[in-house]
Amino acid sequence: MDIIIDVKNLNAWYGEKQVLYNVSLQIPRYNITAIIGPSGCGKTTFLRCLNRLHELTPGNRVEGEIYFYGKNFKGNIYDSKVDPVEIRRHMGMVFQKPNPFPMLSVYDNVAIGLKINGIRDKKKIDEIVMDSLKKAYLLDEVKDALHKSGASLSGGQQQRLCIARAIAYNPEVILLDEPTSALDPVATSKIEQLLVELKREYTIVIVTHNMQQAARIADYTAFMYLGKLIEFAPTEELFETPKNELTERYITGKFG
Amino acid sequence: MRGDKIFLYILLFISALFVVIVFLLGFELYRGSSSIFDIFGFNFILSSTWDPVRGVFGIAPVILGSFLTCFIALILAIPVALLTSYFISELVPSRLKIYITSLVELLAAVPSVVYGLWGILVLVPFLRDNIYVPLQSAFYFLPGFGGAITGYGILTAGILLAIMILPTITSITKEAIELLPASIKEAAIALGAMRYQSARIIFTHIKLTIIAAIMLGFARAFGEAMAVAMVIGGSHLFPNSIFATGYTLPSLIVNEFTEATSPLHYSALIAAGFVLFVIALANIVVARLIIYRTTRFMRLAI
Amino acid sequence: MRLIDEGLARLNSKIIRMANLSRETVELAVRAYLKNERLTEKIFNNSETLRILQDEVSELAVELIARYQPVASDLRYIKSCMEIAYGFSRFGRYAYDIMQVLEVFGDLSSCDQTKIIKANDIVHKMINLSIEAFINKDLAKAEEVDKMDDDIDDIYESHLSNLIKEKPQDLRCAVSATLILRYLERIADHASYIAEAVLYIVKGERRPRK
Amino acid sequence: MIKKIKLYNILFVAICSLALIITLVPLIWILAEVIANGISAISFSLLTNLPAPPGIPGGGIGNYIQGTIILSAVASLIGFPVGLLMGIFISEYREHKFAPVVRFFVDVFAEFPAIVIGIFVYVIIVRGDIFKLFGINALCLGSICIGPTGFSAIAGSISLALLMIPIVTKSVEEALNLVPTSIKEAALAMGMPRWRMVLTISLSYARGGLILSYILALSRIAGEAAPLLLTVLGSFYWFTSFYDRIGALPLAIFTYGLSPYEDYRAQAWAASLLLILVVLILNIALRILIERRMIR
Repeated sequence: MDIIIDVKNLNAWYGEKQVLYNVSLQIPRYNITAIIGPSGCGKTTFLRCLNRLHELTPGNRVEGEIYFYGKNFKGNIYDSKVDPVEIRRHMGMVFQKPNPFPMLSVYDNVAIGLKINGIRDKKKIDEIVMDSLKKAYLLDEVKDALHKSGASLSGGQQQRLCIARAIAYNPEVILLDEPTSALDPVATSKIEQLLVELKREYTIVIVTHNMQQAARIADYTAFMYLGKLIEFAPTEELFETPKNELTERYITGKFG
Repeated sequence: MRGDKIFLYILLFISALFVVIVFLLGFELYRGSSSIFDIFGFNFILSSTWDPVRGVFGIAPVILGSFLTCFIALILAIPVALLTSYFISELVPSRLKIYITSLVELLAAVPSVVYGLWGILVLVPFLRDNIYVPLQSAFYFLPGFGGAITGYGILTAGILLAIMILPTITSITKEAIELLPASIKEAAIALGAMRYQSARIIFTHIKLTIIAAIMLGFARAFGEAMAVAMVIGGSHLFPNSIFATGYTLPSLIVNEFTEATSPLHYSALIAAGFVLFVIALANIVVARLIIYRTTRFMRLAI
Repeated sequence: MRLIDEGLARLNSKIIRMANLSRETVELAVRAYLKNERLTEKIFNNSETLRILQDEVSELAVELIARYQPVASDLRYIKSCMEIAYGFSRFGRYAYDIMQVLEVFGDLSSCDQTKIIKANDIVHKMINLSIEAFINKDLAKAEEVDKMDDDIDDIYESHLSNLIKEKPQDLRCAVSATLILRYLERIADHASYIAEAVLYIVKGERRPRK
Repeated sequence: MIKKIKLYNILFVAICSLALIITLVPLIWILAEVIANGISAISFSLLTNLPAPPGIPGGGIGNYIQGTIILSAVASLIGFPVGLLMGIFISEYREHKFAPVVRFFVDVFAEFPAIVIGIFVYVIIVRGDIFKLFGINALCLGSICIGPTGFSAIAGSISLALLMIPIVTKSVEEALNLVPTSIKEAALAMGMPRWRMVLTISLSYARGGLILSYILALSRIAGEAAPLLLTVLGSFYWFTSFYDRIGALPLAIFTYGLSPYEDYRAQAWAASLLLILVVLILNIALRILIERRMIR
């Protein structure tokens, strides 16, 4: 198995409260890996550790190692010599609530990631923006509204804009934090299709509270509970024959 | 990484510079007035002689004048401000609220020299002819109602200051009432409290904030220079009647600064400024600490 | 109590009804052979009922899948119920086939019945064990069923090789016995599939097919 | 009994309304006087001419208008960036241990009497005690020397800038606090360094609030007279240099208001009208912007 992210003994704290306990996990390249679990199980924290976003909130702390085997970076992203800003450029992130920059146009929302990566050539920017919008299945819907505010789109369009924004600067991994929880079923299914399409070029890690979603799109699924990784397996295996009693009880809804 | 550090250092540098300037302000005011304190010591505060020609300086009547005007201003402003704030936050329909609030805020936005100009050209003659003269002819036999009536004076300054600090006290109190959890207001009404009773319950709940608002109002009145300078008349004597002219610390500085005759005279004015600074600072710091405490408490309560 | 549990309970009661009916039907068919009773109509009706029940189980299973997207043990249970229901409906079918043999060959009570009685004892046990294994999710009983399947296979195979070696005197008895043994062997196979399904429900494992 | 309580209630509401009326009467009175007296005095020549001695017609307040514009502009150039940076510090870096300290100092400094700040600037800049503190008379960098400025436009601008800083800081802080975390995280997650996130994303998201904070501070300093009296003293002439005295509308109102001459008083009303108009227009513009949600 071709591993792109190798998490080793990850512990994380939220202030004084420990939220991740010794999580070890290997994320395969060009696959969709879903992380499921009840709310508060640490799945979002785990995701935010992958691009070193968790530590940004004052008081938060992370221990452990995450090896990232990218094209331009190989090594432990928690090494003290590593600049977290650089790591984040290898990974795109899409959040629970669509959060396009409302003060920027649709076009600039996508272009801004290129600018921070030092791309100045107008023609090249234009090309990449259009390409990203197309990849995000959005171009047809917004090609007449490229210069309207990013906030003027519908919820589903906004989320696809966020995906376009995340893939524009060509990251290797896309992290998604419950990207469809604020969307209706039609918008949700569009995004799911999109993700399955995108895994040909990107490695996708998605946190979802919707198990069916994980079952539909993920190649591998991890179940977390109370800050621990309980089970990690190919999706069909996890959903048909889970090895762990907790997983079984959670996914069949026999919890609590 | 490096950019972040540089940026933070710039912010820290500017902020630290600001803090240093605040300290420098206190220090320089003290240094600028040190020659006065070297010569007169506490007599500067306790003595009532102010004679720039002979080089003798004492500001006891000025300090008294400052406190008197502020006292008058607070006596007049507090009840009006409290009732207004209650009226705005509880009785006015929400559609009108924004307009009335804007009007009250506009009152705070009028420059103080404009208050002064209105004071000297409108309020002074108005008070003299319509209030002071009838008042004196009715009570001329009582002590404190004698003396010449010019319309200028401590009472007029107090009235003008009352108008000027109304919006300060009103808006802080209003905010506190609005921050008060609905549960408390509803509890009062559920108890069957009538308007004036619920107002009392509300005011007891925010009494600390009201004290802070009053202190801030006091600080503002105490430091107000231009408007007071224009209507107080200017006198270094202890007031002998309610119509007497006088000085407050800021108005003394404003009136004499441009005409100061000697370095010592300047120092005396700076020293007056230092006294003003110390009193105002104490007030502001205490009021601020109260507001920090109460707003944190309020936010927690919600 | 989850919403799906009510559906699973309905599924379970249908399966149990099928289990009892199919066992009864097989017993009737064997009795008819041994005692030469004419029970064709009854067995035919039972077999039809079983087929209808199997359809109902399939429909209910698909409905539950569509409605609740079951996973893990729920999913395995529903999937297995469909297989098990098929097995029980096959029991009914083979019982009917045994009746058909009687219809064609007439009274067979004078033939040598020892082999069939022996095989029937085992099949009878297997059916009971597989039903119990399913109801109680009892892996030990399921394991037993699997072993007994080999015994039935042995009986059937030895019967066939005997048939070739020593020419039978009574062709009617020999052919009918072969057919009936064959049907019993099929029933045993399905009983062992049912036992296997129990293993899958409980552990998610499949035993490699022989 | 119930009747009595009802009566109290009505009485109380009546007293409350009366209080509001008492609060608003001075405002209306002042506005009425300023508008009535100001409009009758205002004319084109008044707005463009230099002052003339009392009794001589044709005198104007042009240099005061010019002075107020120059002082406010220079004060903004110094005060707004500083206030902005400090606002960024106490909002975006609120977890920094120094941030609450700065916030406290800003809160306290915002309430300082303006006259105190005037004295301070007089002492350190006009009189140049800051240089004496270091034992020098002037700070020279090559051929450019900065020494005690005397009463001057630059000293006045600095005092106004000092007044401006806490107002800007507080309202910038408030504006930046309204920037959603999700927006900031989106920027950080795409690999933006924090400083760049602050300068591009936060500031542009809060740009309405920033305009608001500037307008608020500007309308406050435009009418301030006390510190100017101690730092620029006023002038009857057009602006010449930053190291010279300069006129200003609030100063003109003060000196003219105290003068016994009718035409000077009329000019003071006209100057007041101008100031009030500026303040009013800025305030109304703000409210409209807020209402139209152009400012978040």
